Amino acid sequence: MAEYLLAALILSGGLFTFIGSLGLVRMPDFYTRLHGPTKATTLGVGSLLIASMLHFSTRESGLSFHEVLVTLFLFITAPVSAHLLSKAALHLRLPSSVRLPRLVIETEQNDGQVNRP
Amino acid sequence: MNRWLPHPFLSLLLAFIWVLLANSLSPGQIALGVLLGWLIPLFTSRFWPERTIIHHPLTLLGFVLIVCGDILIANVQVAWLIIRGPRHIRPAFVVVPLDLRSEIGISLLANTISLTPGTVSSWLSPDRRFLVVQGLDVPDPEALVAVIKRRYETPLRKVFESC
Amino acid sequence: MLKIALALAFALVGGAIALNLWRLITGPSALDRILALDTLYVNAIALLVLLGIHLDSALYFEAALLIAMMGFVGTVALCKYLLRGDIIE
Amino acid sequence: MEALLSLMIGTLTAGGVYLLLRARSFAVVLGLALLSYAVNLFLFASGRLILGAPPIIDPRAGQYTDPLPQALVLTAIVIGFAMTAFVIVLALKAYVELNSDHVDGRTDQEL
Amino acid sequence: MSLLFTILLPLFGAPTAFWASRFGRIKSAWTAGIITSGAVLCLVTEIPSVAAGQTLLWHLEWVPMLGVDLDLRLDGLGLLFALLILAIGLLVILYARYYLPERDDLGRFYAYLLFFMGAMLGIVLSENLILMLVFWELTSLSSFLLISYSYRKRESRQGARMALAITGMGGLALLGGILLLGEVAGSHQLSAVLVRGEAVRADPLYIPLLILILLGVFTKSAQCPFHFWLPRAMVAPTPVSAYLHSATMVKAGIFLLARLFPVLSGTTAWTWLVMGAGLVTLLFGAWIALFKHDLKGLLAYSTISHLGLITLLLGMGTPLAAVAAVFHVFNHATFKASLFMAAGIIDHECGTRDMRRINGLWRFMPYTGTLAMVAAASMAGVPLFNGFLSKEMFFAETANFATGLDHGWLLPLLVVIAGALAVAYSLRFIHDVFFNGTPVDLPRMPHEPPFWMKVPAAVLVGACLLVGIVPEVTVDPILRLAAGSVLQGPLPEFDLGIWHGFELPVVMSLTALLAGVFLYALRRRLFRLAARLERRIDAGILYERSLAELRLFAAWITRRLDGSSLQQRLLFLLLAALALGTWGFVGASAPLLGSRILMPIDGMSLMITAGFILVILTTLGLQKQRFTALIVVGALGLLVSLVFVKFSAPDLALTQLVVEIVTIVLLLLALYFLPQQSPDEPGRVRVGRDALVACAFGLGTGLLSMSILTRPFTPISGYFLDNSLPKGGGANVVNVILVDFRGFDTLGEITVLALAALAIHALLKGLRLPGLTRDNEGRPWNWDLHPVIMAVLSRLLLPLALLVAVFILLRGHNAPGGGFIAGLISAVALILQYLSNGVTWTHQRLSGNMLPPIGAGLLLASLTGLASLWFGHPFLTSAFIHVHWPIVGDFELVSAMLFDLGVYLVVVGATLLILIQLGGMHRATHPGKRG
Amino acid sequence: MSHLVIAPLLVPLLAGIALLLLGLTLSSPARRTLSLAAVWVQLLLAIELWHLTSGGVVLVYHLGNWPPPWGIVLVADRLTSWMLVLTALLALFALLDAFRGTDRAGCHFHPLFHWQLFGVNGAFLTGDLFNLFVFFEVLLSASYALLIHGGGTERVRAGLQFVVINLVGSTLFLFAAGTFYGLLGTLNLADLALKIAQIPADDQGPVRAAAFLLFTVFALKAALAPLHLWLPPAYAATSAPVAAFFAIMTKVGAYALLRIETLFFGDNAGPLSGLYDDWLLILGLISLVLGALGALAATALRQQIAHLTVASVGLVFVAFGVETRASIAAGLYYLTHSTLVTAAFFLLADPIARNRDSLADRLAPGPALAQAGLLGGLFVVIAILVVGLPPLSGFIGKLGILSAALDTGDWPWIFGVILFSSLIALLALARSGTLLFLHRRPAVMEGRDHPKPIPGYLPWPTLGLLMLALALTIGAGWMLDAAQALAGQLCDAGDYLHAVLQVDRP
Repeated sequence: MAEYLLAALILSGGLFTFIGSLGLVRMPDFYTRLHGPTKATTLGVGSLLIASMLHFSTRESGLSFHEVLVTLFLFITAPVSAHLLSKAALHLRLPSSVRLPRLVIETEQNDGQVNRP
Repeated sequence: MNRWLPHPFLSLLLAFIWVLLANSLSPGQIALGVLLGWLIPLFTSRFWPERTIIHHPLTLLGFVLIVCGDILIANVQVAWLIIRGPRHIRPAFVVVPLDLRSEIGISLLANTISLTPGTVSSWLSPDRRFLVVQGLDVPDPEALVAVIKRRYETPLRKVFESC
Repeated sequence: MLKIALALAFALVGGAIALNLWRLITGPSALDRILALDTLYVNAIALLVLLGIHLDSALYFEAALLIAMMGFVGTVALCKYLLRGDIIE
Repeated sequence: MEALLSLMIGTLTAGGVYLLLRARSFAVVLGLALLSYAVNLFLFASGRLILGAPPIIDPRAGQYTDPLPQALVLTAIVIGFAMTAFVIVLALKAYVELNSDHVDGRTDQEL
Repeated sequence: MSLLFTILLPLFGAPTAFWASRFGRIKSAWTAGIITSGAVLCLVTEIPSVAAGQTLLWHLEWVPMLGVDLDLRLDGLGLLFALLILAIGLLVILYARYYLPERDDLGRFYAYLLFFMGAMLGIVLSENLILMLVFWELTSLSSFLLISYSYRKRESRQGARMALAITGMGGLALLGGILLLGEVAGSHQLSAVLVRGEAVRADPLYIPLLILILLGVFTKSAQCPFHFWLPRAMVAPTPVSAYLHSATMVKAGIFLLARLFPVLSGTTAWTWLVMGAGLVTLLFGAWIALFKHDLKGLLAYSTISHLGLITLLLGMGTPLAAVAAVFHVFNHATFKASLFMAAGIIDHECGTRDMRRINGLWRFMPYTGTLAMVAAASMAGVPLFNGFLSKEMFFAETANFATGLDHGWLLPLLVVIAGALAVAYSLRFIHDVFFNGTPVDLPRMPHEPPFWMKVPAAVLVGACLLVGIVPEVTVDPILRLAAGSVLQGPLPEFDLGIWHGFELPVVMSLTALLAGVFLYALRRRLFRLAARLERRIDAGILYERSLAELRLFAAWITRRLDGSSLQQRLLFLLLAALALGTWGFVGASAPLLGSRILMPIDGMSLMITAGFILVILTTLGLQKQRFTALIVVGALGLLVSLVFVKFSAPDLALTQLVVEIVTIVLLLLALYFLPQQSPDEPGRVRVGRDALVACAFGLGTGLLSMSILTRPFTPISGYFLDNSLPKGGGANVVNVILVDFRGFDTLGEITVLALAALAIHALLKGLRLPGLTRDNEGRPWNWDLHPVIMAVLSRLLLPLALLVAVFILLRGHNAPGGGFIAGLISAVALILQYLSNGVTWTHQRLSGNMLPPIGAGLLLASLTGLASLWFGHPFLTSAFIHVHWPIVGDFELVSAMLFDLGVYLVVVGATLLILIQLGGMHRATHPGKRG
Repeated sequence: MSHLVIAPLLVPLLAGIALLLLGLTLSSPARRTLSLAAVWVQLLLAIELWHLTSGGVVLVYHLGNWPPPWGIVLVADRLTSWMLVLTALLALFALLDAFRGTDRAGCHFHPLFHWQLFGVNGAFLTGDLFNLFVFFEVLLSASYALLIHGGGTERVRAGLQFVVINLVGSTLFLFAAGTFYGLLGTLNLADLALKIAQIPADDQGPVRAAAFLLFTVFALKAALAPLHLWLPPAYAATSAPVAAFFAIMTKVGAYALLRIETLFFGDNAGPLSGLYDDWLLILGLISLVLGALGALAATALRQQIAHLTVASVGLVFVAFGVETRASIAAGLYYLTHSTLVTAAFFLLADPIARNRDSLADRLAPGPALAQAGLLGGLFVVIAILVVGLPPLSGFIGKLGILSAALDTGDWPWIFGVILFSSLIALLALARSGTLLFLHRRPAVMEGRDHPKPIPGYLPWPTLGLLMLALALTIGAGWMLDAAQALAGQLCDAGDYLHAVLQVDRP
């Protein structure tokens, strides 16, 4: 039973990881590409970590929970990089398939002076 | 609470993390964890300008669970979107007006948004009143704003700003 | 069972890495490359975890942990460079 | 597998050498970085390649990979890092002093 | 012992004379005179034993391994030369005191002169050939100083340099020759060499050593074609010329020729070389001398000619010729020194030495005129003067020598022509100067010089006369002694009488005299002819030109090799490594690959390798867009660390990962101030060439790695695996190696890190740069200095990261980790604060001075090592104990952990120092909001 | 196990640390005193070590108490102690000269200086190939910093090239070390020597390749042609005391080559014996000629000295390449001589350059020098030493090498090249000497531009070094005997192997 669960987790982890990277390649513009990796990998890596937890907890003498930490750190750091990537993209006006919000454009043009919408 | 224990919650967290790191519940490791949990905040307290107080730990726990569930669902949705290909997505930028004031609150909200399905918090206005979120597939921007405010901002305000 | 799953997962993660490298190589913008690098880091975590299970060894955990904790610093620095030029100011 | 690693080492070296021979200090620094990857891998490989046998004493483990090259590479990485840092700073200083990032301090008009 | 003093007195007296000049110029002259007299005294005490036929030897060990010892020798030849050197030296000292102008620095002059005298005495008194060479070179050097005495004149400097170059070259050749001679003869001691003449002449090395030695001799004695330095050396003050070119410097060569006469002479090679050079020089010098308008020039060329004469004599190799040579050495020294002095007086009084202007001086200075006339007559070989005697011996010997030869008449004929030329130029010296009308436009009105200025010349002229008239009484004893030691055997029968009957030599002498007068009468026509020839045959110009060519060549080759381009230097290095490595490999003709069984290739590895290579190629393709290239290189670092993971090196993987991140930050910091793009390179050929070199080099390393990996080996590392846990107290063998087995490497490594940090600190201290105000594509920078979200989360991450760092540090001994990785983690965590919160903010919370941690870390590491000395163990011996604490449980304490802590501190300190220094450079006001 | 062996490393290391930590608090005189005291201690230690080893004992120090070949060993034999004494002497005078202001021209001079000594001494003492690499890095990174100490455009430009070249050299070193380890499985020099002696024919290829990579690296450090090109600009650009101390840097390369040559490829080293000899000889001769020609072509004094350094290194290698005891002894004697004299020359070039204002050390007619007599006199003495004119040590060294070369079949070449290059060096120095001291710029002779003597300057360090050269001359017999004994120990290598591994050469 545990083995099946493990296998399923591992497989889904691998699959989500792959799909995440697939998004990186398939999506049309930078903003949409951003979604694949930052999300799919979260679950991908997450399931793999759970699998690892399960695996080592069943194998070794004691429970193994330290994989939680990887998740914890990823949850803290991954959004930061996503945010900065996105912010940089807006700053650089990378082409997007949709219109950028007026708020952003004007504020960027006015060097940080906000015009209320 | 004072000079000698600037961030009790952090200390606890660190001790807990230490035990996780060591992957062992031996008394020695716990003792070491507590020691470090006390020492490290002492050293780094200068890096924490404001003291963060968590008002409703239970709400926080609930929030974490909701987010985890959302992540799970979102991942499947996004995976499907990616597999179906770029022609079926409706990306959009959404401006979310913020009620949260504290830096930590805003940061956590932004993080949560980025972690959850198909949305990335892209941009924070200089006065920190608006958060621009980019969504991968947004049929209805208004609804997205509403969901974000209801599902994430409200609990966070409750935890960090105690209104 | 586990073996097959592992083999498949390895192939999938390997494929993911290949896709990342593709994005890294083709760009087009610098940000795309940074994104690819960032993803590469995350995929490396996946690979390490898989390897840990495969080899039944906890020795690769720290590497995964470190990537999770430090990997984004590179991305942040690179983005900051694009935003501000001077990354420490 | 050995052939693949040798291929990597060779390519890294070639890339490093090519970049070294570019006249610009930044390229030279990148070249040195590539070269140091190459030499680290080379040194590492001199202990031969074994999968899944890290040199951490474990009663269950049957064999270990050669730990000595790893220690050497570790030292080499640190030294390489220190030198990269120094050389990039020196390149920067040279750029400031000479107003050219040509490694010979020549300005573009002189080329 | 007194021999040593003879040499040392002048050598060490030189500084004294220099010092004495502080008290007035006369004092300096007196000092020099007294010192020389002292040397004379020292020598004179030894005369009786030499006169009794003894050879005095004196020995002091110096470098026995090379056969170089301080061995001195006094025999007849040495005595004759030493006496000449000292006597004429004394006279020159007296003369110079009056000759040199008031403003001149007499101290310097006398110091050089004494130094030269000492060196010259050394040559003639050396028993050890190498010691003699030592003094030989010293004469070259001191003559350089003497000739360049009036260094403000261009000719002076040039003449001195030329003399130094030519005689220096000769000296070097001589060195080679003497070494060979020593090798052949088995010793450098003259006494030993002199008796091994047979063996030396039979040795196959004889010809090379003869040539080398003769090169030395000919350059020194100004034989054709090395004669040209001598006339140019005439720019020296006349006392110098009088000394150097009569009795000393140029005679050194002759002396050596005479010295080695028993060893080297008597072969065909000797005869041809020495006689040939002598004959050519004799004729050539005499010919040129006739046409020199410069008084000293005339004397210079006549000196050359006379040196040729002596060489010719020695070249004949017959005993009697050798006697004649020695005799002529003496005679030439006396009359030439006095002639130089007379020329000096004339120059001094008239302010010029041009014979076309100096005429009819007889009226103004009859005494000087008389002296000059006597000396000149001696030079011409007029009977009753000493020159006549030796010249007649010379004629006799040439006639004798030629009798058996084919075309035997040629030699006496040429010799007589030379004699006639000598008569002609002597006549010119007298007639042109003292008679022949009136002076033309002289700078000064000439009159007789001070009395004491004439004395030296008078003494020498007196000697000429005495020897010329009563040779048996005056010169015979010393001549026999000297000739005896030249021949190293029984003396031939000879008689120094003035009149030997009306024989062939007398006929030759008379012919020469008459022809000389005739030639002089024809001089005006000959002058025109000579003027045309002169420029063509000046070897000096040839020398100057070849020297210039040599310098051009040197400059060319230096430039050619080294365009001061790093690329070129690197290319040399890489090609040298490639060529030598390949040569080494191929030279063994061993197989490329070994027999080890290899690991199978799996698909994933193949794919990653392919990706890896593509990434490298991308880096190369993108290298001009630096920022992009940097991103790609970052990915490359990650891939390398994955390789480490794959092949069981977790420690390396961790280290590589963190180092990669720090490196990216580092390069970004620097890149900000550098140009963002590389310009296009000139030349496709360059790129192609570089690519070729790169490929060759890559191929080389790849193959080398392959050839290692396919060979089995038995490393020493089994020991580490066996002893790591029981004796090193750690399960992570890599870490135990780093902090224990090879902890010394690590100590060195952190020193390197600390050094790099210090160097960067020193480099960047006080450097403030304006940054770019716009990015690569001209956009202004973003307003947001420190994005809030990043700032907050980075702060949150700091304690977590530090906790992880402590964890990694503590467990390093037993699991992957250790001080270095922990240090880098801490450093990255702290740098992240700088990145996301800014320098000002962070510096309010963290001291920016990172030197103390670096020093403390190094100190801790060294002290940990030193602690083991306390327990009587070698440096860095580790110790560990298991402590059992009540609640905590078993806890292992390893001294190596302290060492690792030291490493940690150095790494944190150094990394932060480097990054902070770089980050703090930009101090312009930032547009945008402060976070 | 005598701790004396490691003392020459600990003293500079700790002195450097102390000077770094106290650097900010101590006054400048106190720092100087501490620094000088440390060098004195090192000198005494080195002399004591020479005293201990001169009888033929080889001292071995097991670091960390691990036996060789597993642990790192320090080995002190005659050659090591000889080099240590030379280094300490040179350091002493360089440091004294630095007290004239160089040490205050930038930060961290003293720690850098001592760590450089740490690196140099370590390179001499270590008996482990990889540890040698580490010490090379220590000494190089210190030298990078010292080279640019004081700043200035030229230094930075020269520094960048120097650093990059040497980094590539270090990379090659690692390739070589990796190959050695990968084939022979050990890093200890003695152990490597044993294994090389027994190498099977099939494995000779890569080992020889590695040997030549190592040769390239050491030749680069030693500035052997055609890898000498980095030296002239680097040495010409840096400050006087640093350039003077750098005189030992090329000797580290020479030392390493000599050590490897005799230990790995010596007379009885099995199939690979004599691997380096021809190359050393040929490249030595080429360096000699190129160095001399470079000196002739030089347009500035320091450049000229740097080229002469290359020539002197070439001569040393000619001696090593002949590889007889006598030649190695003479080579070491010459090495010692040239180290001291080059240093003295660099120290002398500095006041000359400073005396000539904007002309600096360019070889062109200039103003009359203040203290022309003193400087000129020293110049002549040094020129005699450098060219190898009698009777000073340069001549004796050259003589020794020449007479040792007579034992080989190549002597005509060696004689020809050595004598020719000496002549060129003589011409070069005669030229520069005349230009610097005798040839005045006409405008200056009219007295418009009076040279100012450097206040209180007496070239004591230069004089001190020259005194050492004089001592070398007078004691040449003794020195050469010692060098001969040293060469004997080196060529045999049995003592070394036995001391380190307790085995005799098979």
